[in-house]
Amino acid sequence: MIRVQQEDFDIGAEIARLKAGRTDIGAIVSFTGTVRDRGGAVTEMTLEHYPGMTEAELQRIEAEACARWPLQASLIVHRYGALKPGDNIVLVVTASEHRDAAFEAAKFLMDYLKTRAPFWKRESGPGGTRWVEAAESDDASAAAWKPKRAAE
Amino acid sequence: MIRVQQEDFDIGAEIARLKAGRTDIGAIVSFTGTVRDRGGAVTEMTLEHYPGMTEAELQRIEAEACARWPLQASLIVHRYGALKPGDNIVLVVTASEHRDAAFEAAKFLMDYLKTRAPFWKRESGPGGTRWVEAAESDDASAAAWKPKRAAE
Amino acid sequence: MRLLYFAWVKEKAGVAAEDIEPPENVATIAELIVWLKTRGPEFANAFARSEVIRAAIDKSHARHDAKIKGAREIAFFPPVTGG
Amino acid sequence: MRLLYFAWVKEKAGVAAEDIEPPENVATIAELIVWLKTRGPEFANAFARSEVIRAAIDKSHARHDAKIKGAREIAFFPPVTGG
Repeated sequence: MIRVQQEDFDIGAEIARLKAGRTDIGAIVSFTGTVRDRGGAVTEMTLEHYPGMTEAELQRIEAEACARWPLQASLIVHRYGALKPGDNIVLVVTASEHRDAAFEAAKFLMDYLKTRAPFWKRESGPGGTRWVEAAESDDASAAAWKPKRAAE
Repeated sequence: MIRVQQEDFDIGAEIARLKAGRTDIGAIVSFTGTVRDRGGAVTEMTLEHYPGMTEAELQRIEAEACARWPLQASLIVHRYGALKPGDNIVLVVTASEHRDAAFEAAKFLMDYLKTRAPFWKRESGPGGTRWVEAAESDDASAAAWKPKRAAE
Repeated sequence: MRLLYFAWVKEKAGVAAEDIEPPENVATIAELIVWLKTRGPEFANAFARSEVIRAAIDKSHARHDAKIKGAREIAFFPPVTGG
Repeated sequence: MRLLYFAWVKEKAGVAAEDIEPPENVATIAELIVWLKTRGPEFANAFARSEVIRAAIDKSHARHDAKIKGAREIAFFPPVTGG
């Protein structure tokens, strides 16, 4: 399941909902991305996105993870709008019988989301306002999954 | 921080406590291990442990993770006693500025915990009661981290 | 054909969305960018480093050599930075 | 010297904890296991597959060739299965 929303999410409630009444799950991994103030350099972060494409892209990324790993449940929640340091940005949850699938799928979802989901961060602070630049390391992380995909 | 306890834990509350008031954290990974019923084969699981050594070993494992990755916070909670399918067994949480460190440290903590923390699972079901056998894959997962350790 | 602009591409171009009809000989995303740059200094500036501009056709990522024929919505934006 | 047994080692040996004084010539975990097996059929059974038995000296994992001199507490147990 995927959700794009302005409001905050409750990690515990999301995980609880995902495993409610289930006795077949053995491993649940969650990733939460939060706004860093970088030692005071950031006082506000605004997330712009491309409504419609964002949802479509997150669904494609989730479907790709489900095709690669035996997931029993998965969730992506991504916020947009104005955020403060410490605020939640993104939540990814994966559930599987075994921990390796849950860990790998969660990392994959984040790596792909970072390079494919149409979000753009703008940071404000004492030094002014700037658009965050994409990290080359994110491209490398996403590309590292490619060989597996081709091998399938 | 490590805790060994009979009672359940609240994943959301644990993560919230760990990041309370902090604006330097960028990534939080949690792993939750839960009791699987394996299609009805398991109706109860009892976790025995070695009081004293369990706490010491979990602290050693956590210290090792903190020495390997730049973690801003970490938590291991492990339950013992009688559990039912669907119940939580273990919680690992790692926080770092960047996601790779948080993901890797969480996986490391689980891999090491699985092969070093003195817990033993006994499963009961329609087929009787048996001690769970250690998985060779767990030894392999833990051993896979060794080269890094030696290189340091 | 609807064009959308996001993040600093939008800020530099000074427009978020518009309906346009490019000339017949504009067949790909790359050619569309070349044509857009002729529309004024804001567009020339927004697309100056065209190699870093990402595009989507009908809400799917598209390469610069992708054909635009039949596209209803084309979006231009910087490399994404979510997550 | 206090000995502790856990999981199926405890069940087979029929004892959870005991204080013992092994002979002087018992210097390592491996030698302690050999000596324990002579103490009766329950111990012979519990330590039959001695290669799978894990040990800890004073709450730290110890190999079978570890010296036991000075140890206050030695524990025997199957490979761990927590997590």
